[in-house]
Amino acid sequence: MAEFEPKIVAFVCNWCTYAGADLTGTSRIKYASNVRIVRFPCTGRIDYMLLVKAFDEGADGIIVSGCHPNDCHYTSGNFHARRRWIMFRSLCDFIGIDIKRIKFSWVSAAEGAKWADIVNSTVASIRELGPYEEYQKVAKKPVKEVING
Amino acid sequence: MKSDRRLVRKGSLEKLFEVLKGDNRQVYAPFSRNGRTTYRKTEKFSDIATDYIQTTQSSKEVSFPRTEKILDYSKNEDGMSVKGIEPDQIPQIMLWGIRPCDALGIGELSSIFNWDYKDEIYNNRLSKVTVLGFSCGKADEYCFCTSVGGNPGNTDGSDILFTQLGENGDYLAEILTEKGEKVIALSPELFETAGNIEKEKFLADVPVKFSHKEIFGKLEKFFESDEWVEQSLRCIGCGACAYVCPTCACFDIQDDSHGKLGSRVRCWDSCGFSLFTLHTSGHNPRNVQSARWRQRIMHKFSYMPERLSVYGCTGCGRCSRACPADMNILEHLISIKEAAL
Amino acid sequence: MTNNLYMPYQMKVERITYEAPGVKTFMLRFVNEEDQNKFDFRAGQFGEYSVYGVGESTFCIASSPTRKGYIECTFRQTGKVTNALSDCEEGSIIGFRGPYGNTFPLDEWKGKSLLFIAGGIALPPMRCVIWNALDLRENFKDITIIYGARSTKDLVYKHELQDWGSRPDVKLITTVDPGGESPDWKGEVGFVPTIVEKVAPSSMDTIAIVCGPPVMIKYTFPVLAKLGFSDENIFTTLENRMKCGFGKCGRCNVGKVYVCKDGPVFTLAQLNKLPDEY
Amino acid sequence: MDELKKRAKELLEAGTVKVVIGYENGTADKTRALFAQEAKDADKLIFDSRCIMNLATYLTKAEVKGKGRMAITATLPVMRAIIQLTSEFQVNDNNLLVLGITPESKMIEFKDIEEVESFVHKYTIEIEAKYSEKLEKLDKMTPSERWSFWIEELSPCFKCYACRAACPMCYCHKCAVESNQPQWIPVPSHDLGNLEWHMMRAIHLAGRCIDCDACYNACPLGIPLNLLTKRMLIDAKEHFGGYQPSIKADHLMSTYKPEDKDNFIM
Repeated sequence: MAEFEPKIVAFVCNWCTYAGADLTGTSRIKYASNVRIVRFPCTGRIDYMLLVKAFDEGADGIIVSGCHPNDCHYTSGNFHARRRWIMFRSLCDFIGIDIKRIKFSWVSAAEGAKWADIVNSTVASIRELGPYEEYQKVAKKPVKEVING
Repeated sequence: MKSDRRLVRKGSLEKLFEVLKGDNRQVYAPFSRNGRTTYRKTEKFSDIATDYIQTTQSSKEVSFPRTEKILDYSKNEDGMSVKGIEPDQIPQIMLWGIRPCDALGIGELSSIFNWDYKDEIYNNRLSKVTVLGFSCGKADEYCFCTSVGGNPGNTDGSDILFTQLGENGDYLAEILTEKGEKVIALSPELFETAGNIEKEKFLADVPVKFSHKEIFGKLEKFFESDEWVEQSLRCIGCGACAYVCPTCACFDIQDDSHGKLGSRVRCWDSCGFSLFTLHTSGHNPRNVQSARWRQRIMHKFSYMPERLSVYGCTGCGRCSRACPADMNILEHLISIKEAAL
Repeated sequence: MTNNLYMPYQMKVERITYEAPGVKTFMLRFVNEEDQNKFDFRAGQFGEYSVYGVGESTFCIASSPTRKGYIECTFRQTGKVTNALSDCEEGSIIGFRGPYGNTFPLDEWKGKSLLFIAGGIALPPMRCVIWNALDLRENFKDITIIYGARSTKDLVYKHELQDWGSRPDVKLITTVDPGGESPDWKGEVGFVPTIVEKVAPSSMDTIAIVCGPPVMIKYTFPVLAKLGFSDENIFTTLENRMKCGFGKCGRCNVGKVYVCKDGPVFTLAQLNKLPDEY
Repeated sequence: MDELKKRAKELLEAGTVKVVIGYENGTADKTRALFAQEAKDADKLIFDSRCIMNLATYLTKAEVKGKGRMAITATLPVMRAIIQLTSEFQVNDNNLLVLGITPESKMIEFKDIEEVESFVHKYTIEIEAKYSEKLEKLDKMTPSERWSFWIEELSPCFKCYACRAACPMCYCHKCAVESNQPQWIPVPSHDLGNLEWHMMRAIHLAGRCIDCDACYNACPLGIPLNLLTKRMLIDAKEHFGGYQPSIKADHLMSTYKPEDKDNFIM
């Protein structure tokens, strides 16, 4: 059987992490190809539901990344985002979603190497956790035949 | 068919349950959890709830599940492949412990699914259900089956109706249909011959609160009444009443997609929701709660009797028990009956 | 299952016509010939069009039953499903189930004059009847079409309007709301009810078929009454929200009537008996 | 509560308010909302320990609001809800007279919303012991166990949205669960649809929930969904120093502090 290749969705901000990831490429730093990057104007725009949707659609892990504190292009978007992440992480943990599968990071436009590290370490840790079958079992079995309750 | 009357010992019920379970059959029975009683697939006789006047949720899900696949689709290189559900995917169900009002509700629900087009998905499910009704020895202030054509020992809709002969007593079993006879055939020794038993004296007393004429006749002229506004002020517009109702059949059709695969499903909806009738243009024919509440009552007590010759209500009282705002349907019907025109 | 009411026919989008901003017409052909052979409908009926994975949406069949082998639908991009439909390309497969609902009684209208009054995106349900009548032109006396839209660019079926306008056996009056005219606009300017009043078509032996936004309908009915049309001779179609299309899901229930079963075609006389919930 | 009845009667007779929202005896042993619009209706007003429905949910209901100036019988949770709704511009305090009921079951009539606020601020929101125990028990479970717990607990949910309807903070005309472009949450009631609906609701109530348990009390199936909002409440306390509805202070989730917890971010 082929080795499990984790599917990672990264939600990143346009101004820092996306540029950082770009730098990773132009610096010719190699990193795991398991990540699909979704670019947002700001981490403040990343709705919780997007992360949940990523799991629905088969993600094994998620990275959310944006500008370092005080670096936000819109002054405070990342601060607001951080506050929401705190609550969201706690809710996920309480519901039983494995929060080891959701990584948060600050990656600036200059930190191409850090981006590669973050992706590599996330892929490694998700690889260890294995596919997120628990979530998939619920997501892919949407229709209960006959009644439940 | 003239009913066959038998006696089932109290101690034999568990044996009967065990027999029913086998052979590609599922038993759905009342189950208590978090202080509420619902129907679900039951494996152990001891799991069956007994201490209830009426279950919180009706048993309509055996033929009209809250969420039901109507087709599967998959997108592939050649285009699209679409498959409907097959009748053999539907299990045989022994529906254990429903009240006569729920059994009556089966006919009412069926009339909606068959009044014009025949809904084969519904009919297929129902054809695989055997209804084991239990008469009511107790009733509460929410019950009004006798006002809408039922009664605590009504046999309509049941394949076998059990009536317990006093507290802790044995059961009179009235075998009413061929499906019922098939149950007997599974374990004939559990069904002894019954003597001359008068079941009426073991039944709960449910006084009649209104007549057909008093409600149906009144509603015909009641559409414009202010009473609807007053009654519905308290209503918070949730769908609890519709979802616990044995005869509410409003539904939605939704697509549930996962990448290239997915299903189209039919799922419950309620006329009480503010978005139920909302047009895409923004126009909403029933844009206030009073209009939606009126629709609920009119549909059940005026439109259905006229179009389908049945009520859309069995008097089970569930909607009133479940309502978070204590909208009591019986109370409202009585005030309609008493209201001046 | 042999008789799954919810199972759509598979349809291939054969041609897409851009009608107006956000409005497209799809010409649909049955993927299975068998389906096509057994399919039959009458003017006024509707269907449920679906994009798999997105959902179903209700609109009328806009082509005439006299034109066999295909159906057409015209829709405006407004909601989830119409947006997804709009993304379809020629060759895409979509679902269609129907036909549902009652029909315009064209047989009973034999020998009479027909007056069509439509506004905006409500021309499609009427287009079906118009073509049906034109294809059986000898059955009817005068045919008059009054069609209005907000602006010249919102007029749908522009080519067909030209076609109808140039026919000697059709009287076509097009109008746009004040301010909606372009410099080269040759039609009328004014709201539909006003234009109807101005044109003053005869009610003698004439059936009026009115389709449009609620406010247009509301102001057109009194004008027709003034012109001498009886309530029984005024027809319209209701456009309630629907899901199933066959009288089960409860959405289009208005009083004792299910619009999807007893409608969508109603005479004004019938509408007058319904509560105002449409 | 003769005092309440008397005052309600006065208010209605004088025309100071058009409607008094309070409790009356309902069916069986239940109580329910009363909308007294005439002085004689005020006789039906009651107050006792059974009056647990959060009446503030009616303050945003168009049909009730449309009656004109309102007075409301307000227990502590109702007052909290009023403060929160006022701060979210959902209640016009000029249009509202609060007849407060203290935890000692005494009536106080408040002059204005500021008075209500200072009264509310005398009490902190405390999680009841029976719930803390349940929460602790859940905290001790592994994530997988908690997952199974919630999937199982939420499985009876048939999405009647009684929780939403009963919640004073859920006043949106179109809820996120109903928005379909994009379709955030599956409409049908199944494991995924139920899970996402309740997660979404909990997170949208983070920093807004006033812990009145209206959602739980309304649930026809008795699902302990208030545990979710309680968890949010505890976390808000732990991370942001507690939560108290307030007319002027920033909303917990629409503000930030530069020193907010950062240790989970790489």
